Amino acid sequence: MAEHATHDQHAEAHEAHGTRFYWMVGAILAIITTIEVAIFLVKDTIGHELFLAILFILSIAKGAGVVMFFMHLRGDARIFQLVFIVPLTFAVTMCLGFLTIFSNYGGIAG
Amino acid sequence: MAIAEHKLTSVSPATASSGSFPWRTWLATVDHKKIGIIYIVSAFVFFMLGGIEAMLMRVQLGAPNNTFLSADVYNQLFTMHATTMIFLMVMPMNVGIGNYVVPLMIGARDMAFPRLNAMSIWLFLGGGLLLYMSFLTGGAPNGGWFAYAPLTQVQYSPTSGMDYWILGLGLTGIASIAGALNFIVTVLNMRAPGMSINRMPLFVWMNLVVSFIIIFAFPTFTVGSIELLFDRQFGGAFFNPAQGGDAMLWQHLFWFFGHPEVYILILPVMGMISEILPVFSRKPIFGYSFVAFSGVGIGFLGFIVWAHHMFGVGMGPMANAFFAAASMVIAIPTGVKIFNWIATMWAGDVRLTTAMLYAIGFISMFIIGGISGITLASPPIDLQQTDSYYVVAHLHYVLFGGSILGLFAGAYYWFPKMTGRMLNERIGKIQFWIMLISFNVTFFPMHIVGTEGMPRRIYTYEAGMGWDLWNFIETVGTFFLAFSILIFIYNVLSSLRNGEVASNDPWDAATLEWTMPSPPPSYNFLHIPIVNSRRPLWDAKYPHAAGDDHHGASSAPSQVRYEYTDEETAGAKDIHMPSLTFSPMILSGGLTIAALGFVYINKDILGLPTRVAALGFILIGIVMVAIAIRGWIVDSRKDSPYLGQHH
Amino acid sequence: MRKEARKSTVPLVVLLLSCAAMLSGCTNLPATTLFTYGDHATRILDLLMPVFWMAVGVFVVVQGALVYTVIRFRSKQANAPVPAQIHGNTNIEIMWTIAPAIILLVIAVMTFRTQAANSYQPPEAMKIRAIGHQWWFEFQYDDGTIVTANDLYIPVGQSVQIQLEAADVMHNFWIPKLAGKTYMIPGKTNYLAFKATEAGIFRGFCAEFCGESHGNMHFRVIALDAADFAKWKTNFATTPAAANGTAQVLGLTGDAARGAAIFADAKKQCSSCHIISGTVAKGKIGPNLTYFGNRRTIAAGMLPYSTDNMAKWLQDPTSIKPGNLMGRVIKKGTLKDQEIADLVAYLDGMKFAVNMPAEK
Amino acid sequence: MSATSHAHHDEAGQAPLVGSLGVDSRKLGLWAFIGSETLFFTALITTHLIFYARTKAELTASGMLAHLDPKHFLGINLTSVLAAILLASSLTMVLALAASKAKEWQKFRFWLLATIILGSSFVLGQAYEFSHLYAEGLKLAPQFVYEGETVKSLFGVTFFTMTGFHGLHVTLGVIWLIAVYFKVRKFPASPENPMDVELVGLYWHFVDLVWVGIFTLIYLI
Ligand code: HEA
Ligand code: HEA
Ligand code: HEC
Ligand code: CUA
Ligand SMILES: [Cu+2]
Repeated sequence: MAEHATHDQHAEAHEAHGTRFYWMVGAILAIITTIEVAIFLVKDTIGHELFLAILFILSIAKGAGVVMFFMHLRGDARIFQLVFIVPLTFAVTMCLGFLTIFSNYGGIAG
Repeated sequence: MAIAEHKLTSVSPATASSGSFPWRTWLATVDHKKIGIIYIVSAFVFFMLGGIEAMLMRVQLGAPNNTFLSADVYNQLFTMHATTMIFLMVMPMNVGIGNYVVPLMIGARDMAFPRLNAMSIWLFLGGGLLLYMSFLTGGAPNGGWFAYAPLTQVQYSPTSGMDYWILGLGLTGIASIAGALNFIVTVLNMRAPGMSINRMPLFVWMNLVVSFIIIFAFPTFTVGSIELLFDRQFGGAFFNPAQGGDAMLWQHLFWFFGHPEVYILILPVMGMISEILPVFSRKPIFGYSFVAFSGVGIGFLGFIVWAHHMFGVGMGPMANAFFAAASMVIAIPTGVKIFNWIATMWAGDVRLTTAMLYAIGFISMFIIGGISGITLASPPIDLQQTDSYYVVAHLHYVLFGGSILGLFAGAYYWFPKMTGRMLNERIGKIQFWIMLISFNVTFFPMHIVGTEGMPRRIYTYEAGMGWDLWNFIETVGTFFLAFSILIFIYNVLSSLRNGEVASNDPWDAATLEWTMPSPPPSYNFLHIPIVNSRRPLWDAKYPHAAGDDHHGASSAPSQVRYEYTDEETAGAKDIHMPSLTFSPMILSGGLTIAALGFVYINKDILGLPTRVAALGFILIGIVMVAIAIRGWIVDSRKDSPYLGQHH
Repeated sequence: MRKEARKSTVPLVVLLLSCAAMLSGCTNLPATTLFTYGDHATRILDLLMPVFWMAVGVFVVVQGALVYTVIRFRSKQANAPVPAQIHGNTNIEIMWTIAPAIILLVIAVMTFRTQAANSYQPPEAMKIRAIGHQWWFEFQYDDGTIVTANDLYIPVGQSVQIQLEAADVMHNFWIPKLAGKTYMIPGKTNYLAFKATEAGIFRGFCAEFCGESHGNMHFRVIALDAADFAKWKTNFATTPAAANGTAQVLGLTGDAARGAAIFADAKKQCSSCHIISGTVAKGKIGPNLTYFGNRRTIAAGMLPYSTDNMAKWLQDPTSIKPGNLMGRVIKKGTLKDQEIADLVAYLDGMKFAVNMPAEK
Repeated sequence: MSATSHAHHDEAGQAPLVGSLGVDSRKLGLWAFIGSETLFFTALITTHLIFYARTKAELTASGMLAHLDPKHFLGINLTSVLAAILLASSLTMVLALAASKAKEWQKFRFWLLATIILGSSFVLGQAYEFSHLYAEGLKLAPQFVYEGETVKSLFGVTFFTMTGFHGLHVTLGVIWLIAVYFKVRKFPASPENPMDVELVGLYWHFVDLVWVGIFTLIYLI
């Protein structure tokens, strides 16, 4: 754990992103959203698996973009990454765990 | 409490007052120590209530076919007993002691967010009062502490009890999350210079771990109970199979929270034990980092074992095998703790004070509870033991034999610091032995009757099953248990009045809280200490013995002081502490009133008037919250170095 | 010295209690899990025993180490020198991390083997549907052509597969001497397969809290030899003969034929909740009362079967079993004593001979 | 919320903004809170997915899916616009933050106002969507009506609960934005301003992030 990491370093990390950078990120995110909607509209032609795969990759990219650049998690203090990534892992565990358990409705105690 | 108050006021210029009880300085306080004491006292009151409920249950079960309680009352009692003990006793007691001790241990003047801290205590009390109001309004919750669907749906549980349960626990849940956030920030960000993460006392470590568990575990419970509220009041059907819902979903949401919850109850206590054992063995803790990281490991593993409470629901052998294996793995880090505790005492100078006896009793009883947990973690065995008194035995061995005995250890250990008076050791030891023995008399036979087929949560049983004698013994044990608690109350009250006056460091301890006067002044440290090892005070007292302390210590000695000149003490008035404020209390009150409104928002009890009144409550609540937030902002500006007036 | 003697009271108490536990474990109590008569429960017991002894081993070693340490290193003098400041030892740490892991691995492997055996559903098993109600059990054989309640008849030596369902809230199906628990869950179907190895009458419970009278929700399992079971089934499948006969109860003489008429009388409402095959009674809310005279108990184990107890039940079901649905309609005084006597004569007369085994 | 006493409370009485970990206390608290909220929304989304999968399986089995997919309710047009609005508000938010750090208060006010307006439009859009769905037959009830046919499904319940709680968060976020707007206007010289903006920004981006998840998992899949 980063002990006494100096504040100025983080501050610098923020300043490194000029407004132009934010506009660029914003534009990329907008494009991703457009692509998402576009493939949604044509999903019948590309097949369900491919559609899901693209969609997941795109939205993970989008979410990562928001978290890393708008929320500045990239380059910010390690502790922030920790308190966000750990619960995110638990959340994914929970979601996948629940979906697995509920998809296979065993009916046998053992 | 009178003496404690007197002591506090005598040393703290901020609260100097005389005459009658200074209500204002308590109700509007933002001092972590006062808030800690309010937590501790109210949790103890709830302990009595939960204990009285348990005694009533035990009287009913003392003989077969007993008619002392009706089935309905019995069901309310065990639901409220468990809810009280878990949410209104052990959790807030942990928070209370943590609140008092953690900032002192890390060399901070207060919690990171003192006003939020005040909000937590009042919200917790609001939630507790709301829960207990249900007794007066037509029936307490009666669905068991895990409120299995669909029994808790409105058609099977038509009284408002379950609504009180949902909203009462909702309030305490918000209080817990706010409190946990406060602990996280305090521990991570308010440490004195040199108090690095790997020098923090283990009690602080465990509070940090538990705070993370709280903020990650409570949300699923919140979602589950919101969904339950929607089912009961707003036309949902999340957990109602008759309308397409799923009863299993509730169980998963609940236990995803519920299992981590049991570690929320035990880990802070394990932290206390890890402080007390070294002090009374006059040795450092054995394997500091193993003990710390096993706590972290337990915290992580606790999130992947939830379905071991559901081996019988038919998830299939694969899922059960996974959760069984994960549950068993938890024995490893727990074992590491136990062995390290024993190793800490090994070759030490073990002084059997009351606090130490309780700490040893904790280990001893927890081993039994942990091992019975391992048998439960084996699904085939669990299928015989689940929902029987065997589980009741397990949970009391870990919760009473574990948490409660450990909390008594903490109480005897820190009481001098909190009140300035020593508890009577002789009475304490008598209390310990009565409690330990009667605890076993009460709960050990439950293993046996469970194995002999006695299901749990039955309000009565027929004669001739072989359960009668054991149940009678358990009931007798309960009365001795209650007696031992009365002894404790006597000890506290008489010691407050004429107990031996406590010095700064009555136990020859090692951590920072013992450098301060007992009780500490409102600003805690006159000069923030500079820490250079895991045992700053010990090293200051025993420089020669500190020599081999190369674990986590730098060569320079810690700078801790506990004697100040009058001149220096006079300088304390320049230390700025946040001012008294009622806003947190008003905010909590508003939320409580709004919650009361939500209990009745869709009830047909008196037709339209009820709903109008309920809506009125909600509106009043919202207005109070709004007013409080405004006041809060204004108050915090007063303390801001940039926006406030100068002091 | 005296203090040391006191210290040893803890293990002493524990020891005494565990001795007592062993002794009581050696008695064949009505619902104990330690004397088994079914393959499912026996396999669990066979797993429990080694796990139990391992647990005792761990307990003795760890508890022993604790007590020994405390006694050995107790402070002997007030101003003892500061002991050596030992901070840890990585090798020892690793050792006591691995040692429990090995024990747990053994437990886990044994667990998985038992799990596999106990979750196996033999395809040739006889299928019985069990439905949990607040607060009684319904049992259906042969796709619902035979329906009974609270007494589960099974053949000895043949696997049965219970299909578990619930009509209202969750219940938990438990026959300690035959098989571990499996939940009965509304909206979900569970399966439990087991085989009784000896004829006998066994206790069954609802183990999951299911509301006010959860504590009053029991059943009996009657395991009959294959021939007796076949006979029971054939008999049960035949429609009860026309009611006749009398019974002495409440100091009155009840008449079965009159009782049948009362039962069928729509105004008395029995028939709107209960089924008796071959009559107009077609209600599905309460237990099926066909051949009620063969029951071992009344109202899911509340009262032992007897004509007197039956009368008690009909006089005021609520006072016998709080919260039960029948009590909302049949209250104290709803039925006159003579009507009760007639009903008892009718219900008690509806029976056939079964070669009853002993309570086990 | 405000941290008033810090470990490094130096003698000058000037509370530094950073503590022993080298970070701002409020920011740390907010990140931890966001971590907690992640699990909150995941639990809601998971509930929805479990029941949605079930409805879909049942409708497919009964051959009704072709014209009765619950998805037909959710107009992709409106939602895409809403997603775009929220995304744009994230951009304006981060621009406001950059402006506040550069002490360009004119710009800051512009971008913060833009964020407030975009956020409010999202709330209004969602209110419109809810009333529209309600009129079409999707209610907070365990069945819905689609073109005259009643389908037993929890789709409405889980959908309204989940998006409703998201909407509530957006609403609270707008209120917080407004509060920060006025605070900065009243105390333009306070050195705490950039941090105040950063905090509300973090919360705002998180709410956007949740919508990224909901949009994909609920509206698109
Ligand atoms: C403080 C609370 C607490 C703690 C710490 C624990 C600890 C554990 N619990 Fe317990 N549990 C409860 C509180 C707690 N539990 C409660 C309240 C319930 C009931 C809820 C309800 O239904 O109302 C419950 C129920 C419960 C069940 C469900 C039973 C059922 O309803 O069917 C299970 C099943 O796996 C279980 C397992 C465990 C395990 C494996 C541990 C482990 O963490 C224990 C690990 C510790 C040890 C093993 C001892 C020390 C280790 C050694 C000395 C090393 C050597 C040991 C070995 C090699 C074995 N618990
Ligand atoms: C921390 C948790 C905790 C604690 C401390 C206790 C403490 C006790 N519990 Fe608790 N219990 C639970 C948690 C706890 N329990 C839980 C989670 C359940 C499961 C509930 C469920 O199934 O939903 C349970 C269930 C449970 C049952 C099973 C109910 C059932 O299944 O039907 C029983 C039965 O004997 C019982 C008994 C007791 C007793 C006798 C005590 C005693 O140790 C209490 C001792 C304390 C006192 C006696 C208080 C002192 C009071 C006085 C001194 C009175 C005098 C004072 C005045 C008059 C002012 N408990
Ligand atoms: C409102 C529905 C209802 C009505 C009307 C009703 N019963 Fe019942 N009856 C029940 C239910 C439900 C039970 C199961 C109670 C329990 O065990 O929890 C029951 C149980 C019984 C039992 C015991 C069954 C067993 O398996 O042990 C008998 C006998 C009985 N009823 C007879 C009658 C007679 C005779 C009448 C009419 C006078 C009657 N009932 C009217 C619902 C009803
Ligand atoms: Cu049915 Cu308990
Ligand atoms: Cu658990």
